[in-house]
Amino acid sequence: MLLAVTQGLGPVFSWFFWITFAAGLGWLLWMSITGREVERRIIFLFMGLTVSGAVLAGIILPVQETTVVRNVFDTIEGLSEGDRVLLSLDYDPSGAPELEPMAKAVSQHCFEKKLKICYMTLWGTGGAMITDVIALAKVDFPDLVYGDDYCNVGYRAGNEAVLRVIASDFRKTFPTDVSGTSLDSLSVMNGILNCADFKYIVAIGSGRPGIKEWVEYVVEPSGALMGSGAAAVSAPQLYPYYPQQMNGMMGGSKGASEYEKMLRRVYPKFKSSRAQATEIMGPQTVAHVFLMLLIVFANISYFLAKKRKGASA
Amino acid sequence: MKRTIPILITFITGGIIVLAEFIPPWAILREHVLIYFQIIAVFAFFLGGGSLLKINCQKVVRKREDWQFAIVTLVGFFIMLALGLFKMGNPEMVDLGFAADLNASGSWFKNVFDAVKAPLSASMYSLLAFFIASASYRAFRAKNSDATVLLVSAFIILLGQTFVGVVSTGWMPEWMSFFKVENLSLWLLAKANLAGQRAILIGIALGIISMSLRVILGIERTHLSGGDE
Amino acid sequence: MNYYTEKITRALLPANATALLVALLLACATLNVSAQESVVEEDAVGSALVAPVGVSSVTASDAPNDAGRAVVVTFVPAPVPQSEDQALTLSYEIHRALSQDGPWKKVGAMPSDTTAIMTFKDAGGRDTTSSDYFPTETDLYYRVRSMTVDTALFAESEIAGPVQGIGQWWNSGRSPVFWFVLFFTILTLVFLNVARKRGDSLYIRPLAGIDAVDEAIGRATEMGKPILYVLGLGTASDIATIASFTILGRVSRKVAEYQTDVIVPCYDPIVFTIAQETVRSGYMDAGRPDAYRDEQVYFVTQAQFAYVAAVNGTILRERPATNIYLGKFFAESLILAETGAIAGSIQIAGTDEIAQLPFFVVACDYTLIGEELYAASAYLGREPLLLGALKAQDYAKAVIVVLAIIGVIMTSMGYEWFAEAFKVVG
Amino acid sequence: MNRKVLIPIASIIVFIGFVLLKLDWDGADRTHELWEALEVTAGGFLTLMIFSFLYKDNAFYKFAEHLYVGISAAYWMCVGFWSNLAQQAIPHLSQSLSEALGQPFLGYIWHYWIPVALGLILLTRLLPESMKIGWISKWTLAFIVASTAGLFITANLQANFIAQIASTMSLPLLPDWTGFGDFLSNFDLSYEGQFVKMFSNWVIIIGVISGLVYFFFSKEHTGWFGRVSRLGIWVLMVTFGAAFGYTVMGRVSLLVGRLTFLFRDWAGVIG
Repeated sequence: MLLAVTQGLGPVFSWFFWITFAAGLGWLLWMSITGREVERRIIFLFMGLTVSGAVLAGIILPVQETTVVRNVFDTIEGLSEGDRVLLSLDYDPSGAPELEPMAKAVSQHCFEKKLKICYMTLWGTGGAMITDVIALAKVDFPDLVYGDDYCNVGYRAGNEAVLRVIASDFRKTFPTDVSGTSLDSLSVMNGILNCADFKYIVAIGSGRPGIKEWVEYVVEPSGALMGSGAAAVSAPQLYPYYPQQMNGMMGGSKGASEYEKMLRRVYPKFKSSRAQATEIMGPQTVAHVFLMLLIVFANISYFLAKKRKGASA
Repeated sequence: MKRTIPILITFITGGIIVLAEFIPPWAILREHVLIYFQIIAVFAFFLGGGSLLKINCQKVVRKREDWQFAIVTLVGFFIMLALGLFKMGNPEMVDLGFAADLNASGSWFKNVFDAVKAPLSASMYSLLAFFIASASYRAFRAKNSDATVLLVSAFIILLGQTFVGVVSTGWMPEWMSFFKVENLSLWLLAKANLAGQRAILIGIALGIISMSLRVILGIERTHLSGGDE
Repeated sequence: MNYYTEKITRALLPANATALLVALLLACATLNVSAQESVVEEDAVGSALVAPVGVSSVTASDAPNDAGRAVVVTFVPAPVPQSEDQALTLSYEIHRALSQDGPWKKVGAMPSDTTAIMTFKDAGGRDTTSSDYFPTETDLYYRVRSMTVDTALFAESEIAGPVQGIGQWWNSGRSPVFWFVLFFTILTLVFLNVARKRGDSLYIRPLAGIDAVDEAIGRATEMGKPILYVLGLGTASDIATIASFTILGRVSRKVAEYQTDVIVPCYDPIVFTIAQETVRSGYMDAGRPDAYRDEQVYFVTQAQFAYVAAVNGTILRERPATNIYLGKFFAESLILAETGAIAGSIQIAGTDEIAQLPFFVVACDYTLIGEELYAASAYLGREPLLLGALKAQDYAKAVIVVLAIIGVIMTSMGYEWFAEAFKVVG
Repeated sequence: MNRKVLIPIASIIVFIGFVLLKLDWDGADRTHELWEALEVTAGGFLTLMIFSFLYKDNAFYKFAEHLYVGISAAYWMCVGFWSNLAQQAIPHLSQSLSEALGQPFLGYIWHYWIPVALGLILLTRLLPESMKIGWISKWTLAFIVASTAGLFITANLQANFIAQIASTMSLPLLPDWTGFGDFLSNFDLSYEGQFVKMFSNWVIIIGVISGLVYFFFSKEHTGWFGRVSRLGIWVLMVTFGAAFGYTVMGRVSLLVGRLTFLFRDWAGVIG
């Protein structure tokens, strides 16, 4: 595994890096055992070095597929040509490393299946994210036609209020698309009166308003079918809604990398496309190992201190 | 009058929205109210921008601490406002005029967003990774039974995401695959976590319903206090 | 097609083209499309296929629980053609008319499927000028056309109707929600009355975090250091913030009694004015309005991380004896709690943002979990109003615990209708 | 010259230097290339400025943060103006204005003046407090609070209360039960096995109930009630542990994303 770091920086440097790093860890362990305080900036430095080292090494690890992600994939796989899908990108640049790969993979999948996508967002910053995702999807599908293959209705302020209105009347909130074209003249939106008219809704979001609000204000009142892509922070609290209120969920970069894997398994043509989430998983694993070490060290230190206290008392 | 009108507004608006859920012909009323809400939401942004302007101008004029940085804020604010309101450098302007997509790729508004706002907000959030490391080292200790349960559960989830965990329990035969770390962590998330989340969710939902009910009935008026009365 | 025509139109016209001209050109574009279709029709004349068998048992009925702008059409698809010269049905078009003789208007299409009874919901809006206008309380007739590859070759079904889209005054699918709203409202009102009569004698279990508040104020007095109260990032309409105001009022009264300081940095301008008023009246209630200074409650900024940096600065400079974080918190929760721990303050936190609770639990001394935050305001204030509401919440919880147990047993015994009764439709 | 002047000037020079390094005039579209170089360089610089906060609060961090605050506020105002005012309100209020903004006129609706009026009322908060008209903004506040409260009631009741009980109820205590003998002979601990399925359902049902018992406020937590509530706390702690572990993943992803940007796009160390 460590040898993988030879890529990019040269073997001498990487060996030097990892040996120094291991020595540092040893020092940290010693500090913990002897019960001395470690300043938090040193911990920060360790964290930075760990992740930097792993990023530079470009470690790629296999991911395991799970049912909760596969449900989203299978639903899209089961739709037929021309079906309409609503893709809501409710995040900002800070959530993009986790969520953009999902949005990209779902878009690629839909366009490959010749489904029509309507993009929208509940976040002011989402407009820029939509532009980015469409640009990414167009790399593989340069012939997409605006209005026939996809459309972008953009952003509306109002959080829950937006959702509650589009659940019963889409055009009331979005009479036109992002550049003032009436939805009646876009074939993507033909016959779409409310959210339930979309065959599938995929909400990709990192906070509030996000997936929870989609369930509360769209799925419940309109009975629409929804899947989601959640930032890792909010994924655990969405489990009560699965599978009754949303039929699948991609959680964090792990979920995104699973989706990327499924997409490449079924459609090998995407193997050449960059799998952004899978790239994240390697360094992430290394960081997890480091954090587990920290927790172990901290508890060793805690128990030794308790023992010493017990002995002196 | 200063007190009754807000309470009347609260009662009527809230009443319409709740009852419209059960009376289909009222749905149109609810939709209008919610569209109003959406339009007012924008004025809240203006209020935010206006407050920022006011405070920073005061800071500069009175030469308070860090007033130089207030100038940075003001310059950033006005540049972005000009780029956005006039859709400067927007390539779609040629075809569509002011109807062009504000975030069209290549527009200056989007470019500044990509160059300044995007890296700043992404970097700020990634600072949290460092703080998580420090919290794990400093606070994550098995002080009592509750803390121990929390610690073990977090540890299994972390372990389940790594090759270390997968390798260490890879030897287990199929009949006890429940104890494989990756399955265990999945189970913790999808079952045990679900139970706790659902309990919290139901509790919070009840609290919110109760408070909202009191707000609409005019029993709870905290939000209407403050300012000059 | 339409899009391109439109693009050209917009390029040709000055930037702010009038809507009328766009509409005109769109109409031309539509004509263009139909012209192309007719070409296909001519091509197909020579084919030897026969029309397929039409669908049968077409019914049309008013859609339930709506405002009368929808009709549900069902039909049984024809079996797969037996002879080779019969054309294959590819899709069904649903047509609607105001009389049996037409004119017919296409209102939708469905891909062919021979397996089941097919259902189509014809719904529309109330806007008479819109293309999806749906006339309510008017006789409507429906028919289904089975379409083949060849647009000229199709089969009509019999006509169903007349049917009217009628608005219902009650959404029966939502009845469970209504009964719960009613039940809960009555419960709340009843317990408000009980609480008013019995005063503050209603029992509320102690909340460790809130008991610690009084202790913390005492400690701050001894140390001669202030108390930091953070209301979080919520707006004035967030329930957690509203609950936090009540607690802030109580804390500031206590603080004024003990003659220490409370610092309240605010994130939202509206929350800021309310907080100011709350603290001021807290000092007033304690009989020390003179001790209140405007600098105690201040507006920082409405940017998450700038706000955190400022509060962090305050924590490290002032080293408050106690930090109280109650309200809505997001990603900043961890940074605040970490910094406070380093400054050696006692920390009491509470939020209903579930994702942030783990950080508070790990890094703070006391944490109010979700609903406990709302309960805390009742526990502290001991106002009959809040106590009554809390009691009502408890009863609602008791009811669902009992219902859940009954439901689980019923499901296990195979009576799934019980759990089904709680499903809300539409 | 003192440090206050020297450092900003030096920083600007270094910044321009980096932009020039990144710049590569080979295509025809020079504006685009300039923007690209600026974007990557500014992104790298600002990221490092923010990271400097980890060492301590400093002038670079403050610069980045203040810039962020200004840009953000203006960003929201522009986005809000073009999306909700220009596309939603104005097309129902004024034909000439909506045409000037490039939006189709959608028909005059008089009562759309109500939200505009309420919005303007909200802005009176910007006026100095001495003018004593802040009270009028409470009308708007009342409207906002009431509409969210109204939405909260039914949405929470339906999605987070009734639906949650219904989901819990639909879990059978004995899934795929075919008899005690079958259960014993097929007994194993595999992840897909019957026992684990049954165990999971029990955990969820007992977990939800005991968690709810913990949230009972008007009964003393002693005796059996106390023991159930104790179990409830443990369930909550498992939940928090899981959430903590998952959040770590999320935060690290963001850091990886940022570092990938620094190494790949900015420094060009990796391909």
